[in-house]
Amino acid sequence: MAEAGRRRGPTGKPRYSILALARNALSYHENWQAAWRSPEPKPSYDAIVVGGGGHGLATAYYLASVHGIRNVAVLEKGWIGGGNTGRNTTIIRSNYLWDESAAIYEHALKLWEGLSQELNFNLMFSQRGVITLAHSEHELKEMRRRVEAIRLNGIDTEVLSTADVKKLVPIINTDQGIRHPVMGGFIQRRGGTARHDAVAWGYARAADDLGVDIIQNCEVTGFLKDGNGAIEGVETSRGTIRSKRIGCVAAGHSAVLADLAGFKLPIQARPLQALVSEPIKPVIDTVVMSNAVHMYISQSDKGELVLGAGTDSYNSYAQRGSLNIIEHQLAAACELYPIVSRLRVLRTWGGIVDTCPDASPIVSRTPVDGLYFNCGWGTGGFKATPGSGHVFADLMARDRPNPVAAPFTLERFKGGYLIDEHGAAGVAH
Amino acid sequence: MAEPQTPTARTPLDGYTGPIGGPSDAGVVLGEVRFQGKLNLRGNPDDAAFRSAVTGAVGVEPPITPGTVAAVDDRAILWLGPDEWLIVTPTGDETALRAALDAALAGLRASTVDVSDNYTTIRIGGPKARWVLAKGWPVDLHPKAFGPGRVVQSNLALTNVILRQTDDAPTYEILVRPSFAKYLWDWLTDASLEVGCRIDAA
Amino acid sequence: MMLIPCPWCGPRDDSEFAYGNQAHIARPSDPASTSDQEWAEYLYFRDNPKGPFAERWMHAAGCRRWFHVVRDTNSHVILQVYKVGEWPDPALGVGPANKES
Amino acid sequence: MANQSNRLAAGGRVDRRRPLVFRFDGRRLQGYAGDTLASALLANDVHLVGRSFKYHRPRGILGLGSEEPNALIQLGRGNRTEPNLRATQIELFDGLDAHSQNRWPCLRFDVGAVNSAFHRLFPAGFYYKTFMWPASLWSTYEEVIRHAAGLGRAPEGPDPDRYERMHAHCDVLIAGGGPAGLAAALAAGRSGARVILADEQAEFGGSLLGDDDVTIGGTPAVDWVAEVVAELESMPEVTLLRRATVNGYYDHNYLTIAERVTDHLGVGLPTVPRQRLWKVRAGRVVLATGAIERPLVFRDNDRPGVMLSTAVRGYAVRYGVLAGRRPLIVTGNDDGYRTAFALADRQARVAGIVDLRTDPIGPLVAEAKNRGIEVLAGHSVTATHGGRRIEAAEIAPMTADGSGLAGSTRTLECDVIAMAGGFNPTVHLFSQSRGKLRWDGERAAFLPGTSHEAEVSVGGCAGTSSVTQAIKDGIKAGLDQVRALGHTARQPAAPAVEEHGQGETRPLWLLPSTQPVGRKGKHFVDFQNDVTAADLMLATREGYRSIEHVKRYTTTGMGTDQGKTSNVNALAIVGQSLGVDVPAVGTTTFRAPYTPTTIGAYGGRDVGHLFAPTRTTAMDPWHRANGAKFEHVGDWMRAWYYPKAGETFRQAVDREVTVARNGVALLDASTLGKIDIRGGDAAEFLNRVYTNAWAKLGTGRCRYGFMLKEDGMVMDDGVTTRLADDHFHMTTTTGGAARVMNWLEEYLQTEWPEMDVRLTSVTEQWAVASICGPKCRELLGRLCSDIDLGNDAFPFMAMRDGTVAEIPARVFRISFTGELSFEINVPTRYGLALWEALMTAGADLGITPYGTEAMHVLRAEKGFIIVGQDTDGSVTPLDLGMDWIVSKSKPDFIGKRGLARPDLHKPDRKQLVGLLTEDPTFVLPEGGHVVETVKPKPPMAMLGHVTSSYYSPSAGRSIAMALVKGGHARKGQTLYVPLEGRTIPVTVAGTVFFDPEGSRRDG
Ligand SMILES: Cc1cc2nc3c(=O)[nH]c(=O)nc-3n(C[C@H](O)[C@H](O)[C@H](O)COP(=O)(O)OP(=O)(O)OC[C@H]3O[C@@H](n4cnc5c(N)ncnc54)[C@H](O)[C@@H]3O)c2cc1C
Ligand SMILES: NC(=O)c1ccc[n+]([C@@H]2O[C@H](COP(=O)([O-])OP(=O)(O)OC[C@H]3O[C@@H](n4cnc5c(N)ncnc54)[C@H](O)[C@@H]3O)[C@@H](O)[C@H]2O)c1
Ligand SMILES: Cc1cc2nc3c(=O)[nH]c(=O)nc-3n(C[C@H](O)[C@H](O)[C@H](O)COP(=O)(O)O)c2cc1C
Ligand SMILES: [Zn+2]
Repeated sequence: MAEAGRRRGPTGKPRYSILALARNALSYHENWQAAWRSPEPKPSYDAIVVGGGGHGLATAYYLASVHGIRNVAVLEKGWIGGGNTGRNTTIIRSNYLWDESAAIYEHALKLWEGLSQELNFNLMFSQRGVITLAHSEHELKEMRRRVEAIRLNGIDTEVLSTADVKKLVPIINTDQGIRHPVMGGFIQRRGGTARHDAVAWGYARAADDLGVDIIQNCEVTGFLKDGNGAIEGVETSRGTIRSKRIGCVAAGHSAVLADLAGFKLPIQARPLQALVSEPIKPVIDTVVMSNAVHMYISQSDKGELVLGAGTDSYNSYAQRGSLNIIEHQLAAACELYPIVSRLRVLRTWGGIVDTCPDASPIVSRTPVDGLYFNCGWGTGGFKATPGSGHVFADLMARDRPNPVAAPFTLERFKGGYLIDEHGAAGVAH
Repeated sequence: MAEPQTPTARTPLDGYTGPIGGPSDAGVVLGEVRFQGKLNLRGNPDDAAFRSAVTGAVGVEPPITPGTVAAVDDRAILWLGPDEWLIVTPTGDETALRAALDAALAGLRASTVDVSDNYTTIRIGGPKARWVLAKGWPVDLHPKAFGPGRVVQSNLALTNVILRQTDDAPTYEILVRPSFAKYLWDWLTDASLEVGCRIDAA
Repeated sequence: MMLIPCPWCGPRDDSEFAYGNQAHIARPSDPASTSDQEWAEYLYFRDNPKGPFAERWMHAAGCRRWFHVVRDTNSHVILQVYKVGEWPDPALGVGPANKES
Repeated sequence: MANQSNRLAAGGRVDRRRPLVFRFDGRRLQGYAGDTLASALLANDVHLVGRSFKYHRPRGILGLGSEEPNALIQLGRGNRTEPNLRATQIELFDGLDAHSQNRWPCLRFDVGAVNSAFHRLFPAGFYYKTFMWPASLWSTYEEVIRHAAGLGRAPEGPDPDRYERMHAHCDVLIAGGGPAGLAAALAAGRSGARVILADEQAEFGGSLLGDDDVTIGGTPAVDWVAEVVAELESMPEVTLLRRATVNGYYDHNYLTIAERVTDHLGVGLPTVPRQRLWKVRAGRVVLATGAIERPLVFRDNDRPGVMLSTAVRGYAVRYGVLAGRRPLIVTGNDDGYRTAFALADRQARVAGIVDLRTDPIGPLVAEAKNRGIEVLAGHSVTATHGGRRIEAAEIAPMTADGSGLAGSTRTLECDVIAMAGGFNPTVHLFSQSRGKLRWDGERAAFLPGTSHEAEVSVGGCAGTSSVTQAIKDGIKAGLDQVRALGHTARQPAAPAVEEHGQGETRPLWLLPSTQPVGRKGKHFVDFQNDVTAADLMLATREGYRSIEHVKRYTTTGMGTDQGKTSNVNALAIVGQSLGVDVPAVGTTTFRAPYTPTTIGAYGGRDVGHLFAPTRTTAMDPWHRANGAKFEHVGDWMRAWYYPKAGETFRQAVDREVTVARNGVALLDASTLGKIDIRGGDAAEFLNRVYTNAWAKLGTGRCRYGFMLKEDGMVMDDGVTTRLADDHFHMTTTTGGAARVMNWLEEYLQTEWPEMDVRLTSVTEQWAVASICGPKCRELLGRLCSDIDLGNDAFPFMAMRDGTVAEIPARVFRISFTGELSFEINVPTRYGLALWEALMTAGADLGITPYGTEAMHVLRAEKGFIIVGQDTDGSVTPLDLGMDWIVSKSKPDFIGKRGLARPDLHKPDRKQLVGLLTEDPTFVLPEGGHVVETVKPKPPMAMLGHVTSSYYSPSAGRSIAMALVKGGHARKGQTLYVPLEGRTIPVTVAGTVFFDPEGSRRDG
């Protein structure tokens, strides 16, 4: 990170800038290089990252940039960023309840600040603030608990009155007579959004620049173990690839991979749906989340309202959910933001999220030596992308938990020390 | 039907439904059925002793086909689950009926609970009743799929109810928990706006 | 919106049901003799296959009975529905076959 | 007012007797009933209707219906305004007020058009490459980007209109009412099956409405349509939905239909929904959604006046509007010829037919020659001219493979270009249902392949290009589907159809020009998002090779039209650029909704007072009438406190607490969960679900119990009473009622089905008034003569049946306040009567109702916990210091094994303690955190947080409970609660603040 803004890769790709744009305009943009290569997989690597989402690509990038491990492959069964990285509502914040969570998400948020420059890719990281609303006396009390914890953890937070909320979000319904009136809220001003696809692409380009092979359309279908049961490599749809250090960062497919590796995870794959409206001129300048009215909203730079809510209740790998979730979410949208009912839903979709019993992630060694898992980020891991990649690379490089990641071991399920973020995750994100 | 007099018994919709009346060509007719005796019945339908005990005490054989109602005169038994029924009987009758049932069921793995006040009943009828219900009711009520003598439990709008068709008009009786009754009433009158609604003494 | 056939009430929208996750996980008969690891597995660790899955559902808005469904988690196709105490069709290859228990 | 200069003297389906006046950008114009805004604008020779998203290029109307990418309109004003409506779908009404979008200050002179001048700086994805330095300026850049982006404007205030939802069930749902859909509906409907036929247009007929060269049964096709519709209308089991877009296809044949009920009237009706979302569960589905014509990708193909061929023809035939008098046809199939003839028949002078095919043959080609229309075979359009309207096209002959030019260019003047690039079957719904598409090389189109649902596609959406075939296939599908459901049906005779064939299509994805793509001019692929062929090529060059990457990098297909006209062209161009064929590129994912659908329609009536149920108790009318303030507890409205005139919250609560301790006070406790438990194993069941022992509880006695989850964490608590040997009455927390009931049922049904236990929820069977305070026995005595209320006869933790105020009652002597207290349960119908009787009988005793806040204070004074407030799912009974409630001797209960896990016994766990502030008047905020060492500023290590905190009138000071790491061992320690601006020292204490000996509960 110290070298922010320097391209330091062996491939020496030209940097992006307005000048580069102008220069390339003269040659009709015919001379841009590929942001990342599409190499054939080598027979073996020093490390393999399974899963080309934001977390996996970040892991590879930090393995190369922080730990100097550059002979790394990222294996992606489809196209990079095509998992949850490409389908999330992009909310970024670090105002979590428990110390352990606050530490890891704040670690990530600090990395976000400056990441566009470090990666030389505009991630459109927009610190427009994330507001969480309270709609009852009970929620006000819960909020106070969270706000105090966040503040004492040294993370920025500010309590908002109903009037403050109205000032920041003029389209919100602050009528106190409604079923779930806005009774206040709190804001993390450093929170916000980022352009999700760019995160995958930016990390991919920077990792590629450091020599990492990004291999798409390469599905891991099995694991190779040596006589002692330690990891030796993977079987893939593109053949066998060997490595003694493998990290799985497959989000919704983590359980499938664990199954291939011969153990179970405390993970369930659930559909989480989201949707966007047609683009309109700016009407909402922050991200607003609400538990009681169960939905959250922001507006992308392109103008769509981006809305989400909770998961469907059943296990699924189908990247789609049931309509009733959308109905409730949009009724909630009309209730809180009455102007939106005439606006139109443009597109709905679903992702598969890996949910843990305590709504906290797993960044851990596994029963198989040399095999590491980073998963369980569930409905809220986009915000963690840089931090997660950073600590996971550290774990993979040194085979001992990074202090920030240490609480998030698989062991906690045995001992019972869970980090129950259900309350703080609420509608998640 | 005699209403309990002293002290004052009230239904959840007392004073809430507005005055009786409305357009004669209204698409739906709504009203609250004041006080019915209701007993929750549990037991094993495969046990002949249980069936005959119930039949003896109630005068109605408990239906074993899911979603059906068996009725004789003013007593009806509604299927609620494979080992659960709701007995509906005129108000005031429930205490004696329950005593009779408990006696008949003694020694069996079966029991009754008085739930007369755990639900109130909203009646909806009229040519557009099905149209109005469909706005919040996911189950098919088309005559090919449903009819008099049938009962079904599901969610009506945001409440959980037991719905029973009583005649071909069609008329439906909706059993709803008292705390949700005002919400459901509001919902029904709102959903009826389009077709017109008359309030009836049920 | 899936259509889930309740073994008693017939096919109904999935919004009427509560989900109960993997089927045929028996509570250990003698919890005291389980190890911490075994108890953790009972508490938290469930199969999560992509494909046919024997799972539990409860008809929450209807008859309130728990029952079992074999459902393909990838296609949402429902392959079998059966009652508590019954077992999945061995041909579906989803966990415990019909056995004494 | 303009004079509809482009309106033909006769013809079309508009009602010339009903002229309508409307406004476009303030200009008053006239059209007719039956027009769309688009046809009316074209009738008035208005082609320039908008500016493009990125470059602000002038744009006109491209299509005829929902596929339109360009003509996006802001309709209406104020709270009823709507952005981004397609002019091609807005039905004209009197007084319609439309505005163009994405331009400032006005459509003709748009400042944003400077973007066009700098267009070369804005290739696909340019923003990822810039605006990074200096980092601090990004938020400024972003502000500018945000304001430049977005299309129309949101309404200014709350929506005055209604939206509804509607469930429906049918045997067969048919999407699309063109010839295929109508035929299917007829065949299915005649069997008596329940059929729903939905079409997104105002009229059924589909493509037949826009063609006048097709006859069915010897008469114009529209007559056949009218006959079929009339017959369908006469069938009681057939539902015809017009203006109804089948917009979503979900699992197990669940589909949604967005019906626009009153939009075309231009006014909202107070009782009728503006729009209605149908949610249909269909036995079978027939998709008959037709096909969408493909534009052609040539240089500057976006000028106003460049339109789809079927659209130009449709405006002429269906609306009697000649979009231009000098049309140029550019076609890859015979369909373009039909347009040429339809226009020529209406006094247009066709500038020529540019046919992409090298050697077109067939009757239509011959007819063109007969009519004297020049056919320019094997030609490409190499450029276009014009500003706000197309004026001319340059054309040149192509090499045989279509990749380059083979001759010099020539200029043709024209005022409209009709593009006939071939057809893309509308497979959107099929794909949404997870059917697999297959590429048909001959038709150069994606067709429905393998179905996933019980569904079939027919007609244009299945690749059929003839009406004859569409009707035949429709009939077959209708029959097959109802027969599959067990209906008997007879086959209707297929009528004789006369029509033109479509000939062969030459798919030429990118027309060659005089310069390489990207060098000069722009070859638009996605008109709405301003994505050009050069952008697509740039993306692949930069490594964005997956079509999903191309989509996201260039935004092609991501506009409000979701690429209905552009997607296949984009795939093909990407394929060319990567050197692979179209199926290897694949498609992006089709998602609901098919066309954008209002948020209001999805939300329906679950808004305002119907947003969520509010549950109320039997006594609620009294609380309301007596000025109670309420708080929401779950779905319940509970009386929070009862202020007297002039009282503050604190004064009211202090008063209520004081009366409860010194006189008699009354609480509405009806919301507590109640479960009737029956059966021979009931006691054993309680033994398993509670932590303490239940077997020996005597009949008529009550016991407090804790329920844990299997992980050992506190889940719920409550008092349960033995009514008989095999009969218990359980209470749960208000919020936990449903959860506990389901939890217990689950264990019974799935773990212990052999147990003889039956549960019935009786929460609402009973209304509960809880009286407390030293005078409450006296009060109860006045109303109850059949229970001996003496301490010996009716001890603490006992229950008696009796009569209170002439009401049959169950009276429990339990106390959540530490005072003498009775909980009187009566059937709900008498709840209010009981309450009134107590208030009357207690008047001279000073009876005072108290709300939930005073209840909280009273219980906290005694150190009683509230699950969910003093616990949060991570707290064990041991953490609460309540080891006494956890049986050591029972071999098992739910949570016992979980509780034995090592981490749950660590000494540094958060444990419940009391906190006393130095300043007895200072009430700590709940949620405040406790630290051992105060630092000048955060971060500082936290020990835990304050869970409950009140001013206690009984103790005469503030009291608090907190979960504190290792708290039980810290009694007497001074800790700190750092608040914003000040730090409060506190002493760790026990959790009982009043009457520690428990001397008051017997009165
Ligand atoms: C609708 C929705 C909204 C969300 N909103 C937010 C939000 O607002 N804020 C927030 O912080 N988080 C949010 N999340 C969560 C967030 O998206 C995820 O936690 C995060 O993106 C996970 O990143 P990842 O890189 O681990 O996973 P992914 O991006 O899913 O990457 C995992 C990759 O692994 C690949 N893979 C899987 N199996 C294999 C295999 N066998 N071989 C090779 N590759 C494989 C997949 O194809 C995939 O590309 C949301 C999620 C969804 C679905
Ligand atoms: N596939 C081709 O190559 C092709 C090309 C040109 C014309 N056609 C013509 O198409 C006709 C085939 O008839 P057809 O009935 O299949 O198509 P059609 O175009 O006549 O009718 C389709 C109808 O479906 C409606 N529709 C589309 N999507 C909808 C949705 N999601 N919800 C509700 N309505 C929707 C449209 O409004 C239209 O009325 C023939 O006349 C044929 O000549 C086909
Ligand atoms: C923040 C965000 C904004 C989006 N905006 C748009 C949009 O403007 N137009 C669009 O078509 N899709 C938009 N999408 C949705 C994607 O097209 C797509 O549905 C999503 O990435 C999931 O992929 P899938 O639908 O291909 O499975 C957006 C997605 C996200 C996460
Ligand atoms: Zn059922």
